[in-house]
Amino acid sequence: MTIAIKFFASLRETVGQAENSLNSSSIMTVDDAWREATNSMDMPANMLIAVNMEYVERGARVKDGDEVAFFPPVTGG
Amino acid sequence: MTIAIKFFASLRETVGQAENSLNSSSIMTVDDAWREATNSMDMPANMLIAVNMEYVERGARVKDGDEVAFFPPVTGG
Amino acid sequence: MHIEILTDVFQPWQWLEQYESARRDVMAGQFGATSVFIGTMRDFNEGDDVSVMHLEHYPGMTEKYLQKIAEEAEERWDIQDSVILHRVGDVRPADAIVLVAVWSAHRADAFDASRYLMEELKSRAPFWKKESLLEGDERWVEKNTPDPGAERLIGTNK
Amino acid sequence: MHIEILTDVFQPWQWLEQYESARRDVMAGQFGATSVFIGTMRDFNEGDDVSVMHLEHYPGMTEKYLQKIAEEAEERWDIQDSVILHRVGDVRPADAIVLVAVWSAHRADAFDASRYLMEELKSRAPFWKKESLLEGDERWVEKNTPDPGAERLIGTNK
Repeated sequence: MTIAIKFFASLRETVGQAENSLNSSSIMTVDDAWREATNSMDMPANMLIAVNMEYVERGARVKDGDEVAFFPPVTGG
Repeated sequence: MTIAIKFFASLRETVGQAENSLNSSSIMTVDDAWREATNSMDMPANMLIAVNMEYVERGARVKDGDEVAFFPPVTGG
Repeated sequence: MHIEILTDVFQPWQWLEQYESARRDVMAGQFGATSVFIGTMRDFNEGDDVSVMHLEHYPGMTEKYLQKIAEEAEERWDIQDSVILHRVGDVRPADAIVLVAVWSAHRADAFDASRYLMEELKSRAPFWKKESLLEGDERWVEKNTPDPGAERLIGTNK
Repeated sequence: MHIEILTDVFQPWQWLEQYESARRDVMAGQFGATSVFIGTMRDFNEGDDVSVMHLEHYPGMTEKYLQKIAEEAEERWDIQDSVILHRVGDVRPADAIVLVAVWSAHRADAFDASRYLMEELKSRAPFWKKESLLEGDERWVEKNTPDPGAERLIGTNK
């Protein structure tokens, strides 16, 4: 299965990548996707996560074709 | 002593006068000025009163040279 | 602080653009938040079509109270500038009646102060409205209804 | 309802004038209250001079969340129209960053809904700011501070 991964803002710089595409049958949750994409870096405590552009918690399930995004607290406005 | 009296908006129409000048030594309070100016009409319950362009209650004292205004609830904005 | 009673139609957005342009040297880059409220004449009220509204005021006392209200807001909130414009005379549907604007470093101050200005203006500034209905009748607007959301902002400066 | 992400400098007052003109046929005489909030770039932040701010966003999710927030406001308040504009790209001091506008019959709805839009935008819409300081350093803005006055408006639609 294929999962598209995106990183934004300071997190993109910390992780050192803007996007990624994971092909792995062992990814069940957002947590798994994070570990696979970052080589098991520690998850920042205040990080926000979206699956298919909807906010989710880190334990959320992912499925084939999903887009999973990781980013720091938002600072628009 | 001389007291300038003003009436505004619907109250001006009810009382039938826009302004008046009272010359009487017996005017001590806003109440007295109202009676003198309106020939003792009933005071509308929700009427507002200003002496020298500051809101006051109906028992407020008036003195020579004061401007006393009577008007209905304000409806600006 | 700018307080003005206007006898003619004004365009709120044009007015604001000109005001900000004129103040660019002192204001630009200083404020982060601008909150603006505009009250506009509707062509209906209480189920009737209104063709003209006649706005009367108490010259002298109006300016005095608008000034007082704006000073209260400047004392209470962290404000860089504030504006109150209010029409008098004959106002027609879609014409602006009132404009309130507050410039501040932070959004909470701008929102609170502009709402405070509107609420106090509506309860204390001596303006009165008389509506001319399309059918020809005239009637005085009897009172302004308070804004429940402004309750926490008022009552301390009366 | 109009939601737009802008990549270039915009003039809030000109934008509003053009928008209202274009909608004159459907809107004129219908609304009594307009509440507008504008967030503008300051030339300082946390004690430092800022020369440029780089505004990044998550294309697709940004529009989706702005739309969601505007729909929530329309469900909750009696609103005739609403607008959210937000800049991305390089923003300079005195440039507008965000514009929120709400047209309503009554002032309470206009004030509440515009403040709600701003608060939700600041806590949920995926935008991020990076500041370039005058001395040459760059730094990410770490988080937005909530507006305590908006507390009673939020939390029910999360």
